[in-house]
Amino acid sequence: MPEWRSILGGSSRAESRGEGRRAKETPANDAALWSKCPKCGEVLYRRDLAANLDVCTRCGYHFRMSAYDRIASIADGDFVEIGDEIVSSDPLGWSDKKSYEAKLKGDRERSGLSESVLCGFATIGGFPVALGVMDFHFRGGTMGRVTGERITLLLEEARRRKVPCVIFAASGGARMEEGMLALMQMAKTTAAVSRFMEEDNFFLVVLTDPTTGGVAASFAFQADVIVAESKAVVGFAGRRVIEQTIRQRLPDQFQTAEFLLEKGAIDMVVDRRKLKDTLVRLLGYTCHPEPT
Amino acid sequence: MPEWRSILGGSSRAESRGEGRRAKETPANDAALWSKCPKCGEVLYRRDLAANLDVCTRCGYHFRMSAYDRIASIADGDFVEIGDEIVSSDPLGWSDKKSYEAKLKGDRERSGLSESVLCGFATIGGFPVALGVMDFHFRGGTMGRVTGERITLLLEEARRRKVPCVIFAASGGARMEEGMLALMQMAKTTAAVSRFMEEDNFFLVVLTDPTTGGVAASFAFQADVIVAESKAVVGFAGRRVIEQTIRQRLPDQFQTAEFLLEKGAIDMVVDRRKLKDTLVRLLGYTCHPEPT
Amino acid sequence: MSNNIIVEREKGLLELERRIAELREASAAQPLDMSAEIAALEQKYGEILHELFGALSPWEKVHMARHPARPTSLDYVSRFDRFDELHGDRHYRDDPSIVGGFALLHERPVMVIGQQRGRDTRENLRRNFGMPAPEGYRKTSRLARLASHLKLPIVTFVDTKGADPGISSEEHAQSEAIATCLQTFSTARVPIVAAIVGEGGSGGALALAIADHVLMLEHSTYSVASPEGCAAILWSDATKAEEAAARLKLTADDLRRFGVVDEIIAEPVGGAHRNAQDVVRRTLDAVTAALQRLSALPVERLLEERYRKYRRLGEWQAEGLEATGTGE
Amino acid sequence: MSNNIIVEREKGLLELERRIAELREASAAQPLDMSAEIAALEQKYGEILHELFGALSPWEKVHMARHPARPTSLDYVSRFDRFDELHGDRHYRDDPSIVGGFALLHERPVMVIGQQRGRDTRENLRRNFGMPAPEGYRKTSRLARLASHLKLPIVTFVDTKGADPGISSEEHAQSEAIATCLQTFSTARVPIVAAIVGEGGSGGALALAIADHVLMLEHSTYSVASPEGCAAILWSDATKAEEAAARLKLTADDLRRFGVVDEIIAEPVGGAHRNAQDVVRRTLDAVTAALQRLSALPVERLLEERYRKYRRLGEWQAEGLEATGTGE
Ligand SMILES: [Zn+2]
Ligand SMILES: [Zn+2]
Repeated sequence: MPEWRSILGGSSRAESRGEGRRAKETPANDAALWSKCPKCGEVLYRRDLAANLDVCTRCGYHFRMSAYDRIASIADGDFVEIGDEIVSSDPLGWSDKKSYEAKLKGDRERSGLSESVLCGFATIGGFPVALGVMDFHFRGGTMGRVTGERITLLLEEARRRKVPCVIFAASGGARMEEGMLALMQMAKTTAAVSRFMEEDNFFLVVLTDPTTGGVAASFAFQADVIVAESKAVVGFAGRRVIEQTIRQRLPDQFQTAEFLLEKGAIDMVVDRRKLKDTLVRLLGYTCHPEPT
Repeated sequence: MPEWRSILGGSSRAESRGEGRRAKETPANDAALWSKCPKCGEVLYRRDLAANLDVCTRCGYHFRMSAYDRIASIADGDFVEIGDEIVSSDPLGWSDKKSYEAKLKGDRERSGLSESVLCGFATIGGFPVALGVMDFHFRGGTMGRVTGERITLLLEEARRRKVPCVIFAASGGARMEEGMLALMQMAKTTAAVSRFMEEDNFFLVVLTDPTTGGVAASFAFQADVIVAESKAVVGFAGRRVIEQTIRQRLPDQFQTAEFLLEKGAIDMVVDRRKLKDTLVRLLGYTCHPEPT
Repeated sequence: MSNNIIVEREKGLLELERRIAELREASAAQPLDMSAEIAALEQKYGEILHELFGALSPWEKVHMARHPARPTSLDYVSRFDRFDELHGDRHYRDDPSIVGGFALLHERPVMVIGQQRGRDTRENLRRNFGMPAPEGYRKTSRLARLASHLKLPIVTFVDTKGADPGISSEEHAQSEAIATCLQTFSTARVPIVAAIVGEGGSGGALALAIADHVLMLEHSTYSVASPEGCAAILWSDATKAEEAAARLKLTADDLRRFGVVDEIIAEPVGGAHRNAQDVVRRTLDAVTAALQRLSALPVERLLEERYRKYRRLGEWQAEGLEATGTGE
Repeated sequence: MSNNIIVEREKGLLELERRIAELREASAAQPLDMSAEIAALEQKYGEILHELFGALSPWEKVHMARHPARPTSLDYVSRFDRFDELHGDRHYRDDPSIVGGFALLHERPVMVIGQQRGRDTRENLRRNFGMPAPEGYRKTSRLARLASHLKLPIVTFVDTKGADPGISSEEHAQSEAIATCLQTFSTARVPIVAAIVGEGGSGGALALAIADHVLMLEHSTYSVASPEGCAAILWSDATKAEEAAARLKLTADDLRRFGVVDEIIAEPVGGAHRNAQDVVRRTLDAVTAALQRLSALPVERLLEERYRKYRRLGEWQAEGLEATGTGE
């Protein structure tokens, strides 16, 4: 039986887990108060950026968001985490063992996360949901054993409770250092999704930048409805791999959310600032009471 | 309750229904003993042609086959027809009423058929099957009310008996003179196929020249396995319609069985002379007893 | 000159409409009472309208169904309480000639799917004149399956000349795409209501029209082939389209009689576009009434009745030559 | 020069093989008894073979798995009692890098599906080096669904570097195609046996490898990424592929220990291609033995065990940091 633990107290954006959670955007020096937009070059005051959901106030560029900030921006209030007692070790004994464990340790400290996904229960616009959020700042959002195990637990528990499941994907694919046990998480999460969906439950996935490889090709593309954040890169093969294969440069638009929409692969592209509203609307269709 | 009636006696190619059944290939003058191959120009002695299953002995061109000859070439022996008591009239009162009823009458006389499909039960290589055979010589194989009704009856009865269903399609589409009642046969046959397949029954379709329009776009393309005869033209829109739309000539290969195989639309292309063997093999996979 | 005989006929009314509008404006701007003149003109206008459009022949209805101002699927969908469009077939392309998504209709969550033509050339090119490619039919099947999975009733709007007859549509197995639609709608475990709001062209229309309750607008048409196509096929003469239109029995009345259509939505004299808001409102009311009734049925009964409904069409009694399923 | 280190190493043996063959020929042609010389040479040959191939490192196994003469999927399928190939995804294309169809294996009707590379450049181009496009994975899903519908057990042969990484594969939603395979195999209501016979490259291999029983040839490999890809990703240095191969735990023994693979098929010294017929025979015997066992299970139990099997991989006990699912 999983043990429940609330990680977020109030209904405002949680600040309880320390600076670590804004990992990649925060330079080593905590005093840095400014971020530069990689798209338009605008220098943004970090508090303004955070207030704007990590979207450039000038050009709309979507910075990669931490799992904690994501939950704060989407959930109504409390988020009750499950599976947080499950943490990674080094199953393969990745030769020079220190390096992988050291990387895990470093990412844990920098991100405030124990793994690349945070799973739990919350409400969104009043609708109770199972909510999983991946974070690219932890090992590039790669799916290791713990990632797969947590997502599977989430789906199993959502099935038991008969609530919709919403997962935010962000992933570089399967995690190399856990070898085939990482790849097998594709099988495991897919099987869990299949069981969840067999009973007419609603599965909604939000693809965020980037979602590729083993995560894209397993539970993410099984969803009933697939939403992608503006300009998010989504694909199976990495851009570099494709360019090496075809020996030419790919257009910038290739593998963006907008490209996928045109190719029929996803249901909609949404600006992060409208994302919560969109999710509430979508959830409303299946949670709506019969008209009287 | 349908009434059973055997139309074919022995195990040889039935000759019982008179000359009519070789309709189109037979010129008005019954004495004509020769047919000219439209592909290679070879003049063929009709008895040789019949012995070769209406395939040109020189170039392999597949002549359009009558339903009776088809059944004789595929079924082991007896064919017990169902639905033959159901015959067409003129449901729309097709204005100048005579013309449609006269056409039906003419086709009945020429082909020996009462409608564009012949349905019944037989064995193929010892496997009991429901067998439907369309005939292009009757109103261009168009699907009218009776066609749809007979196919539906066949599928319902096959479902009751738990035997595979094999249908030979040959059709110019829905029959104009029966208007929307003809189009509705797409809905009706599709619903019957869906019910038949929901119970894990095997549905096999052989596409013969030509299979287009409402027949292609309903029960034919719902089959578990789709076999096409060599060079058969298969498609939704007619070639002329497409050429008028795009204002250019289409390549000869377009919409042939071989083209569809490459495009992934069908399972296999088979020469008529190997068709019975192929069907027996295919039926064997689902009718085979468990090894002991 | 328009190819549409209804549009042509409307041109005569434009002058009258302009004059009524001018009089109204003048009447509002000055103290003079011109209500009598206005009323007279309006009566005359009404009389002409009735004369021109009071009783439409099948061929005139074909043109009415194709009228460029006739409300399209999105005109109906935009009057739902809410609509969230979903895109794509998940394989190759999002086909803009099919629009679909979650919607709320009179507070009821539904899946809505419609064929969408354009109002102008640019939009028509984008929407392929409302003729879906296989990708559009596969989007349709996907959304219908999703609706069945999530227990949302399905509402469709039918308005197409037919399925796209292009090369790539054949290459992408248009037949299979339509057959899969028919199969999906036959087996979807939720109530389905279809509304034929414009042209219902052949198998490409039927792909969205297998339903527990089929509504049809008074001047819409629904036929086995376009009159032009029918005339070309039967008589190798497309100019006989008017004759074909009469013979094909493609009007709402005919189809109600045959049992193909369950309910007819009346249109104002002159066609739905003359009071689109009212037509759309009454159509949506009828959809909701049907959904209300259908939602009360246990799903197995719903499926059984749907099967029987189509099973009956064209059914024959063994002893006679008369059809049993042709309306009544 | 071949890129394959096993092929390179075999070149030294060719001279010896030629001499033995010559001696045999000579011995047969003349009365002279040369059996002693032949035996001596054969013993020497055996010793060299053992020396060269007796104990293969992971990196050597990577090359063995890629050996051009290694039996491919069709080499196995051709030893079934019967095979009738089925083609196409029903939507866009028949992808020749996937072969599949009905088959009889020891009198048992099954659906067989395999990844197929070519033996020469021409066939490799046609088969896209055994790297399936979305159309190939959709053909796979279709055939697996068909098998489930017709109650035929599924047998797969896995042999791919990975899914095709081209532009059109991305345009045609490769992710969705693979995810659908995984879902289809997870839920297919018939026994599934997968055999990793060559290279098992990443998600593109897994798409055909979710099974109730997974066989793996002794010198096949099966990994989360190719060693070259892994080295490039982790160390931006593809030349460290040999090191990556060692770390990835991609050998049959490793994977048996982790519970990813259920049974290992031994290969002759020097690799499966040195006695292909025997390897194929033993593999098919093992497939049949597994099917015999699995066919006896009620379908609900089969599905439950399949779920638990993958559920266990990477499962953790709440109290400790040790995995419970790494083997037995
Ligand atoms: Zn910016
Ligand atoms: Zn010839």
